[in-house]
Amino acid sequence: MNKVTTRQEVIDKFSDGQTIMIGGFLATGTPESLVDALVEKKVSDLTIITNDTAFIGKGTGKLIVSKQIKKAIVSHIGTNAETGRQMNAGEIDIELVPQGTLAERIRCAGAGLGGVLTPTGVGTIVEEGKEKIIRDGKTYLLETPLSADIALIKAAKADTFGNLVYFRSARNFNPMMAMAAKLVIVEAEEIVEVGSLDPDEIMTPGVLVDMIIKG
Amino acid sequence: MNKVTTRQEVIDKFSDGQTIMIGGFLATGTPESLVDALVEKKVSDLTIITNDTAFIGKGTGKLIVSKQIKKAIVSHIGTNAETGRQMNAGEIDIELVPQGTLAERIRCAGAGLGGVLTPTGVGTIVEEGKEKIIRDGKTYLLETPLSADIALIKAAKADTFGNLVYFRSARNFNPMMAMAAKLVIVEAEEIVEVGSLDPDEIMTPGVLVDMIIKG
Amino acid sequence: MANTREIVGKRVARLFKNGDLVNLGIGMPTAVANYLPEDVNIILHSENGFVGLGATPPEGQEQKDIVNAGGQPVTILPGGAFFDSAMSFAIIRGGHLAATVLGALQVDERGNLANWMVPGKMVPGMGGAMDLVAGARKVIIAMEHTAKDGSPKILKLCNLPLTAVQEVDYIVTELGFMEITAEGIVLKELAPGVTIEEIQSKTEATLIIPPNVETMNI
Amino acid sequence: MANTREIVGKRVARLFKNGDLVNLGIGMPTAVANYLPEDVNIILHSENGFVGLGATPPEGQEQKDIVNAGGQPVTILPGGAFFDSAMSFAIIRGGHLAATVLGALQVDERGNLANWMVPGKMVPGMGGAMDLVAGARKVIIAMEHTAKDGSPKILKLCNLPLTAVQEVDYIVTELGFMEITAEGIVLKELAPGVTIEEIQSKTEATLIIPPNVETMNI
Repeated sequence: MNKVTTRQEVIDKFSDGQTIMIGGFLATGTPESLVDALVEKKVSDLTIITNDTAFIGKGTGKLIVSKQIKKAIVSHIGTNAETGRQMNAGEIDIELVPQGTLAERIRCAGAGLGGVLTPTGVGTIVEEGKEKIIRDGKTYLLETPLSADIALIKAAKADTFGNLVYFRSARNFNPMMAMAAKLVIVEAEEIVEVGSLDPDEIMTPGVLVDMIIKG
Repeated sequence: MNKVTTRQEVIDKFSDGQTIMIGGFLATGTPESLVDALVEKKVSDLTIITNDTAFIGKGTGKLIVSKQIKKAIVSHIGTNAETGRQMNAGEIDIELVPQGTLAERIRCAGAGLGGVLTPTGVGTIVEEGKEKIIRDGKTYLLETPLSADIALIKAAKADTFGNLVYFRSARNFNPMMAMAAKLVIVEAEEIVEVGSLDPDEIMTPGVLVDMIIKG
Repeated sequence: MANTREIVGKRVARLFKNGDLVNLGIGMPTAVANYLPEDVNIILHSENGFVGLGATPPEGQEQKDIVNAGGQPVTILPGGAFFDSAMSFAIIRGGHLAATVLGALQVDERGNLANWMVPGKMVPGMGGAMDLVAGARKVIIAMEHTAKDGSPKILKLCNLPLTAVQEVDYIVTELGFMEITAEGIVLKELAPGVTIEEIQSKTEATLIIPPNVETMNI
Repeated sequence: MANTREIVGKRVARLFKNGDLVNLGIGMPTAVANYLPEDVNIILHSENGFVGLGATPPEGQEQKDIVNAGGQPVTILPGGAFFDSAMSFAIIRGGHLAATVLGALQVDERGNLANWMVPGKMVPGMGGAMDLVAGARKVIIAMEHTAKDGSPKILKLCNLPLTAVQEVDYIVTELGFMEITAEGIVLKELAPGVTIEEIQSKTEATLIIPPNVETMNI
């Protein structure tokens, strides 16, 4: 099973109103070619789930500038002034999620868990509307899964079956997102033959991946 | 910081009544030398948290035969007839936990989570005494963290700071347990210098590890 | 005539499509891998922490750290990957398995399954079975139609401790291929030479018999 | 006289013991790394996914995929390790960090912290701050004692949206070193040349003054 495909095949999967997870942390580990493909297709009313809105002109920030985002579920928007402007103008809906909670909520969806109890955010506005559960005298928030239609993943290496290796701090949210979406599309810096990766070095098993392009 | 130590230093850490996590799956990935050290010290009334009780004379099964275990929290005891005998004779307390739930409960402790919601075990005797939470029409059990005084970990390679690499299916529960105990003791097949492992190949960061012996 | 293992193995194998990720339980389910159609490659998941489970290695080539969930030496195929138990069960519970194939002590017309203990007799523990049955997209029971003493295993209601509630999708035995629906157990196919009367007589639950019960193509 | 960054950096640095795993926030907290005693090596955690954060690389030697949580090029020291965001925050929340050092907009005598938004003005998001403050074994606030307009930042009760409730352990400013206890904020040390009257006048909360307020050794 060779999952390497064309940019056009990928673009055909995008449509208005989708929920899309995008890997990366301030654009490090973000699949820039796949983001460019979203911009090119001009799909609108997207919900994105991603750590941050990066920078104007870089990473997920490009989608903010192009006004394709209806809602962003993120931990941080401070590095992209346009996100703040759109939020204050009521043009975009921003759901701020503590970064560790964001990682766990995505992991829950990928792992078939109905939620996790975290101490993070107790007593802050993050707890609004959430169930609080006290265990052994400690208060936790029940945080629920985040899943997506599509996950856009950046890998350093992919074999043609979709086994992935990430490099350095470009790993970040990519492994969790690769488990939490119906369709998982990978942009790999290098594509290698099946069997050339050691089975212990693989960070995301190919069974989770649907499509691969060279990035 | 060189964490490589002697077998005697390790043995000095064991005492009666401790809760001890032991890596491995039917003895694959179980630190046999560390288990032998527990047997040698003759500590008693231990609670062990481990996937299974392996075999008579192998892996965690040795601790069953030596009658050092008061309680075992495990997913499976079918391969060790002595465990079943002790359970039926009321000599040992066995808490059976579904394997995926066992992994998540250990992970919760290591990750500072107060629990997870899992669909596993709903409608079975596993749900007895547990809170049930319904989300989006699906029923989940609230499963709570499992932590330990000591975790006994088996690695293929460790550097002297405690960065670990596991080999093949010997990984299993070791990475989660290395996060969930107050004292983490590693038995490594090979000990290498700091800096000789690539920072991407490390599966358990040395910051989580306290002591290392050559196994 | 084909034996039970062959009949069950061949019929289960035809439930898969190319590329499916599947977990096969110990015993008869494992045999399914021997009967896959030539154009169908499935990928096997092993709950102790890998995908790409391969055949038993030749004697002398076993590696101590490459074993299946029963602890037996196996191999890993090119494209396979190892991971920890949390990831292994994230794959199971997260709906990433196309199917799990397991044996059963009892299965009932509601899709309930009992396969992990007999109180007072055998309490091996559930291992990964409860997660597999709760998490896989399809749950397929592959077993002998009746217990060794001839008593039915396909019941109106299980009376042994359950592994999961209403999760079973298909039952395949040496007598037939059945699908569990909201209405009950539908007999879809009969093994060659088996009559509706025979399979019903060995089944406690009342089978739903559609007009066109086909003969199993094995 | 030493500047604020040096005073705060030196005093915070003395809170660590050899081998501590520490996360340093952006800005003044980052400067702490420059003032560690010679016999104390701490290991820095970077919430984007690694431990063993090293110095800024020489110009031209930056690697695009080795950056800190602010997106700036850094290095990784021998013995460091990369991991994903779930692991990064498991380390944070799981109590594996000896300390986190962060700045504050406001901190109060109950140990509440506000450092992530000013409604209607600045809403950058909490990033990893809420997890860090909830999870680290010690929470150390390193900041200028007052806001730019001279108004106090150490309050009886924070009025900005909180980052966490009752999690702050220490406050270090250019005026002094304070510990937050169940009774309130205890003034432990004064910076050289600073009087009790001066620090209290710039603090809204009433400081608890023990008999022996030492002079900060910097």
